[in-house]
Amino acid sequence: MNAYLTVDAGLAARGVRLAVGVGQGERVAVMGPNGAGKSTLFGLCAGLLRPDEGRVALGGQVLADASGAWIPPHRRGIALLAQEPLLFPHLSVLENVAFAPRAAGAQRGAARAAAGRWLEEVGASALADRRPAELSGGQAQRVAIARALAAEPRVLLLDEPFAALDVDAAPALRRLLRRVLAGRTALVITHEPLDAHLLADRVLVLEGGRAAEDGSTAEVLERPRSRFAAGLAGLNLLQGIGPAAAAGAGTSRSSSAAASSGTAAGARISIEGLGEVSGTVPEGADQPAGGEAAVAVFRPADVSVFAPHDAPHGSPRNVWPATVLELEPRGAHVRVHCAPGTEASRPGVAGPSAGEASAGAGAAAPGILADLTPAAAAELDLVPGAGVVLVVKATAVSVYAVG
Amino acid sequence: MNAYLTVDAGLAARGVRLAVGVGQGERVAVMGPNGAGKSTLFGLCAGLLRPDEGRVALGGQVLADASGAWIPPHRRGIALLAQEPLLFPHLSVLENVAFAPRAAGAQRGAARAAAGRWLEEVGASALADRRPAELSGGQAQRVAIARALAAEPRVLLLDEPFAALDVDAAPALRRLLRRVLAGRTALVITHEPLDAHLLADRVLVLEGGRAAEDGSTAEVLERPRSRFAAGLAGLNLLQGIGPAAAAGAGTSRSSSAAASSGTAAGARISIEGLGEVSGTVPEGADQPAGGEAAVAVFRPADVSVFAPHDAPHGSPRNVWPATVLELEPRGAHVRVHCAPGTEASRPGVAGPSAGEASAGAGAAAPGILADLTPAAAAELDLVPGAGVVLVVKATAVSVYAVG
Amino acid sequence: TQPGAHRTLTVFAASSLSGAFTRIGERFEAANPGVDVVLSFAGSSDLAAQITQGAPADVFAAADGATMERVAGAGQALAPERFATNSLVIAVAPGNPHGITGLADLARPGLRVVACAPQVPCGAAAHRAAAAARGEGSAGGGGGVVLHPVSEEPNVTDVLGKVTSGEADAGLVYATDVQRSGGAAEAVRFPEAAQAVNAYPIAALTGARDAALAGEFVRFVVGEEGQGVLADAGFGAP
Amino acid sequence: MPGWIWAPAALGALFVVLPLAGILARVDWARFPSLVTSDSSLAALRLSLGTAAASTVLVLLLGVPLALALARGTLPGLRVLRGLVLLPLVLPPVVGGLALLYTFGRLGLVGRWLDVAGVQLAFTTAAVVMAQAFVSLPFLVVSLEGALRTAGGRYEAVAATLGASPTHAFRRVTLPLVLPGLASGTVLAFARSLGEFGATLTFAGSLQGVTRTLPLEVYLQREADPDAAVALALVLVAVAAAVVALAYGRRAAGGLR
Amino acid sequence: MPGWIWAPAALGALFVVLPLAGILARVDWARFPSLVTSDSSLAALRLSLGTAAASTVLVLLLGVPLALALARGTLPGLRVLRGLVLLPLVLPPVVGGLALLYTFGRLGLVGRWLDVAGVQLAFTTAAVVMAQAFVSLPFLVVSLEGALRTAGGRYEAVAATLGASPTHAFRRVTLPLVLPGLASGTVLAFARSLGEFGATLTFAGSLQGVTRTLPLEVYLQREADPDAAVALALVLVAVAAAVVALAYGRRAAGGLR
Ligand SMILES: Nc1ncnc2c1ncn2[C@@H]1O[C@H](COP(=O)(O)OP(=O)(O)OP(=O)(O)O)[C@@H](O)[C@H]1O
Ligand SMILES: Nc1ncnc2c1ncn2[C@@H]1O[C@H](COP(=O)(O)OP(=O)(O)OP(=O)(O)O)[C@@H](O)[C@H]1O
Ligand code: MOO
Ligand SMILES: [Mg+2]
Ligand SMILES: [Mg+2]
Repeated sequence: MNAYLTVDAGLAARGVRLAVGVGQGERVAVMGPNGAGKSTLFGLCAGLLRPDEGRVALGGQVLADASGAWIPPHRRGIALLAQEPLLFPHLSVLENVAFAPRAAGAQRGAARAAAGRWLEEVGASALADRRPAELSGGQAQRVAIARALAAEPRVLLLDEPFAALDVDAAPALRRLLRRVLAGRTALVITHEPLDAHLLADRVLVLEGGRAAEDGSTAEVLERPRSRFAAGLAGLNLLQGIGPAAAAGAGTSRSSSAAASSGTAAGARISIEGLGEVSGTVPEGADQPAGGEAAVAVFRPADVSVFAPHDAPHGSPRNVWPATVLELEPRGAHVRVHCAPGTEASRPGVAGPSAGEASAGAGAAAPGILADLTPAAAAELDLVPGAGVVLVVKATAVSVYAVG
Repeated sequence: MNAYLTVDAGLAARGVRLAVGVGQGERVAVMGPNGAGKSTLFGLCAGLLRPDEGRVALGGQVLADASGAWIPPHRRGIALLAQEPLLFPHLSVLENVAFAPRAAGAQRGAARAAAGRWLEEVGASALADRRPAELSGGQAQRVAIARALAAEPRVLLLDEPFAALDVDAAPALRRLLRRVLAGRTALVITHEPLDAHLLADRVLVLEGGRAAEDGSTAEVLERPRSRFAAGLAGLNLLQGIGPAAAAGAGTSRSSSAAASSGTAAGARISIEGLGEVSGTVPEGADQPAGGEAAVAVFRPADVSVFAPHDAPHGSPRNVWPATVLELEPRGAHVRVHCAPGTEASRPGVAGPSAGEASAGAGAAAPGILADLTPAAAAELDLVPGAGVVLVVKATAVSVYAVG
Repeated sequence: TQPGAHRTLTVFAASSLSGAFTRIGERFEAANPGVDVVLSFAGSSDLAAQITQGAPADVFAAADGATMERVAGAGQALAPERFATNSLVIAVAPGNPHGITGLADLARPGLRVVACAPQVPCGAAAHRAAAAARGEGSAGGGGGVVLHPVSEEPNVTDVLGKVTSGEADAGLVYATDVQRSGGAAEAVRFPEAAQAVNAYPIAALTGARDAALAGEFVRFVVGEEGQGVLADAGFGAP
Repeated sequence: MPGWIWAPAALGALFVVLPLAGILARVDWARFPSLVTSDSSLAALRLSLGTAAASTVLVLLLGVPLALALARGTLPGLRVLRGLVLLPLVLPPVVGGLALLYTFGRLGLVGRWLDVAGVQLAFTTAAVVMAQAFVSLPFLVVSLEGALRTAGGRYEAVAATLGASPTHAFRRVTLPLVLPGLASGTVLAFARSLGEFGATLTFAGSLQGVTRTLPLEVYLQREADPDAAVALALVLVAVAAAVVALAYGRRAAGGLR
Repeated sequence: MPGWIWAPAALGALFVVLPLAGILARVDWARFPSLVTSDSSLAALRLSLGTAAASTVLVLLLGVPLALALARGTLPGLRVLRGLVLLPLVLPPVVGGLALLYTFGRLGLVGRWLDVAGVQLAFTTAAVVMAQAFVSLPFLVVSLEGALRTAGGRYEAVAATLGASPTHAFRRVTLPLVLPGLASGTVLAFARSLGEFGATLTFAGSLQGVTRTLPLEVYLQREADPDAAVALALVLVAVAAAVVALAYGRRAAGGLR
């Protein structure tokens, strides 16, 4: 692997075992449910945790390995912005930001000047003389970002940098980070797909201490292969298998050449509980192969909801009876959580939909989301438990192999 | 005021002075930029801060006033879930949750049983025997929520309960909170309009230590009167004044009867830098009055973007030349940040748009957001600095008085 | 006092008396069945302070007259009697490696000498002895001994400690102290010591719970048996 | 931690450990068993352990509330009080004993009233406990107050909003949180009580089995029989070491959970 | 804080404050000025302040690294060492002095080599400083180690990822963070040095202006003139109170920022 930063290491005590490579100047968004091992990955890189298996390397130099090789944190050139701001409580805001330049040997005056510039960049100049205890949570995080940036590190690790920022302040910092991260090697832990889009070239999804998905941001968020990634991108994802007899232009994985011709190829996959689902194979994706894992992905806005008695019929549409689980107002629209099947056919449907069941995303029950206008929802008289019919045009459904 | 919880108090040291009433069983979302005084409001209610002006009362009983009246926190029946989980580090997760029942006098066994139930409700039963130090940030916050719920308080204060939760775990907790908050008196600090919709009947927006907006969730988020609230709801908001000669059906505030007839009345307001803006007065809102403050509100999705040379003309449309500041990918669409006016007429436009300028939302420069498909954006060859023409149909613009 | 009744006698004695009085106590108990002698040893002035503050003592045996006078002056001691004397010797390491034969040798340069501070009884005695060596206290009298101790200890025990630990080459202590050191130090006697004999007074206290018993103990100490024990311990006759 | 720290740290450790070795080197091992099992030695050991335990309990009863009041109270005079409470640390113990005598002795400030009530403290085992408590109280207060300040009031605030009365929060939150500080303060106080000499001698006297604790026995023996004194001192060190090891061992284990 | 805490807290405060009042009540105020300004008193005061300051510096130089090593180090023997370092607390000072004598004295373990090298410690002011440092070192180490443990390594970890070498992080982060613990440890050590008596007398002797510190002067005066002793003890208390007040005053102000 000719990656710049290589983590091929594990920490048995936390049930984490990862193999990840990051190229120089590449920015990676690290996503995944709570406890997936995101912070552990950062600890291994920064030198706050020692791997008990495998090794961590940067620019060809082994930083740590299980046999005892060890470069201490301060000589790694890897700055870590932790979930909590952890500003030094005894230093003023300006001195906090000047800390890294000072540590790097800058004179007091030069370090303070540099700190002043970084504070200005994060819009916190007015706070320069305050003590960390006098800052609100958001202000503190903003200063912590400036402090990490001031270290001008080889690799920058940001652990949920926006967690404590309000909707109003976050965009400005996103823009700042976008500017300063350009050309830098950086990893950003985030739960926000927007950050992945804006700040990263690549998305790494961790689940249960393992890398579950890894690819370009567009790929992972636009053509997710896991429910977790689909959930991040705000998409429905149904897992199934390719048809016994392929219905599309090709019959095997190698047929992706057909898809790349520019004409979307039609395909069907079969999904437990829903039967066959029709869709198109997006450009660059693999045609579902018979009997192999495939997914159907579509936007909630492309799902139409009808009362059971007047659902439209006829190809090329997917028509599924379903039960409403919950209505979730979302600004200008209402998101309807549905479980495929009718109430009668699914006794015991009480509430779980994607993500409810437990801490892990893997255990999520299959569910379909539909976005309606509030007016439409009111007209259909939707309430949890109501039976509906969901209709999705085949042209709105992407199907592809994920084997 | 016949409110259940009344805060009419100030804390000069933090520049906070609030007058807020909450009815029994009412759920209020508290929103506002960092440092607005949200946590300070909670501290005053919970009894962690003493007001130096005014008083705080609950159910007719004065909890605290500036002259020294004081009910200590533990006899207020007001539970506070802080931004940080602050789980007791020496107790197991189960014992943490059992803390409040024990404090209320329950037997050990009964308290543990209750704690077990609450843990189950938040989906954290598996963590019961762990120590707080062994939890990830998200897991800890989930347990903290269970612990606050287990106190079964008269008023529940939740300070950013979802701040540390991932997208996958948050919905389940939102649903839980929604269920348990129903019928309770609760205040929730959040930066997420979704939480306001789901968990609150009312939204209170704080800015600079003062209540800036206060109304039903629908009202505040669908007909915002401030840029901050509009930003929360994902809407554009332009501030202007009613026309010298009213163009609509009525000429004064009392004419809102005309609007309530069900037919949306047309109206124009004048906005500095944009001239006259046409729109309709939504049901229940006030007709803009001549010379008085009014706003124009519209969805970014309703803004069409054209190259300068081929913009459509003709009523009833608003047509504004503008300069692109930034492109922000957002899942399925691209959000374009624009500043009205052309590059030539606005020298020095460097990057600021809503929210960038500084910590406060009030200082935001006027900007217009437009949502496009990635394809449309690519076709228009939009880059920061490009000149464009923005077009919004009058029927998509709500105008109303905010005097 | 009924025979056979259990009686307790509390005796406060200067710490230099601890060996001798422990034995005297045992003998007194043997001679008076049913009597329990409890001994408290400390520096004389500690004991005096304790007694004037109301300590429940029956008998006080001090190492010098001044402390006894403090107790008597407070009206708490009945007719103090001298019961022993103690004279100064030069304590040196076993085998006398520096060959010290008299007080004059202590002025030798390079020799590390310790003594008691002049404020305490043994220091006062040392001063008297040194003055005697210079010629009966006459100022500037023909060149006798001027001591330059490297340390002036507040307690004779500390003087002896410096000698037995080897820190000091010689120290001025009481004969009984060397005797009790069990061979850790050796005594060099010198004639001027006769000018600085220290007298030990004993008295029954007015606060005694059993005045008769206290008086009996005092008589026992000054009596034949007590004097015998004291002589064995190296004390001189009163 | 910078690596060079080890050099001065080792020097510091040597400075403490070497003198202990110095004592060990002087012990007359042949006579050791008989020296330390003599009647008077055993009586002194028993008395020392009993009084040190009692004074530690007294110190906990008075010191924990005092530390809490100093750390959390807001009365104006507290800063002066905090200074005063430290003073027994600086007083030579003999002066401390005199102070106790002038106060609780039969003729003392308080003692004269106690005497009227028929209570006599000086020269009883109770006096030993008081002397030990007087010198060890500051140890507990200082350790605990520091722990209370660092633990901060945030967890107590959370407990209050969960409905815990101050007493409940104190027992279930504050005390467990400062347990390391409390444990080390208790060990220090016990150790200091065990080694207390000057104040005991002055205030309580030196009566075998009643007030003559191990350090007093060592002092007494030192004149007559230095070997015995050294042997007894070693016993004192060993008992102290055992207590310290026990307390620290448990604390370290607690810290791992 | 529960309200009932004030009752035992007040009792605890009284227990310490009353004996101090007991001393005050005994001072002969008419003679006080002449008693405390005598040559010997002033010499003792000067010597005490000088040696206590010097021993505090020595304790800082040795104790700070030692506390750091104990709090952050991971060597297997550290737990034993932690216990050993506490031992001087439990030793009666006279025994501590003996231990120093057996180690650094002319015939001691280390002293015999020093003697060969021409270095003699006994009866010098340096010996006073050593005796004071020996008894006060544990005070600093215990306070500081506690503070280091509660401060935890999280800020040091952040400093490291910002490129700070362990030494830089130690100076700029660790030390400032534990400043309250360091300050109170330093005050304790200074106060303990100021009050040190038994070890000084045993190891260093008692010569005016060279080794006779204020506590030794008090002890000596007590034999001859108890009034003078009480007056001097009061001076000792006043000096200690001033130091403690100064240190605590600054600390409280620092805590407010
Ligand atoms: N200090 C710790 N000691 C032991 N186990 C830990 C510790 N911190 C986390 N863990 C465990 O290690 C696993 C990975 O945790 P990690 O903190 O890396 O997750 P994360 O992805 O960062 O989660 P979050 O989104 O909640 O921050 C989890 O099972 C967690 O319970
Ligand atoms: N402990 C404190 N001492 C002094 N001032 C404080 C303290 N905490 C907050 N402030 C100040 O009080 C004001 C209100 O802060 P508050 O914490 O209530 O804001 P907030 O709305 O909760 O912000 P955030 O969203 O960042 O949590 C801010 O100006 C802040 O700087
Ligand atoms: O016996 Mo004394 O009073 O210590 O010299
Ligand atoms: Mg994490
Ligand atoms: Mg807040």
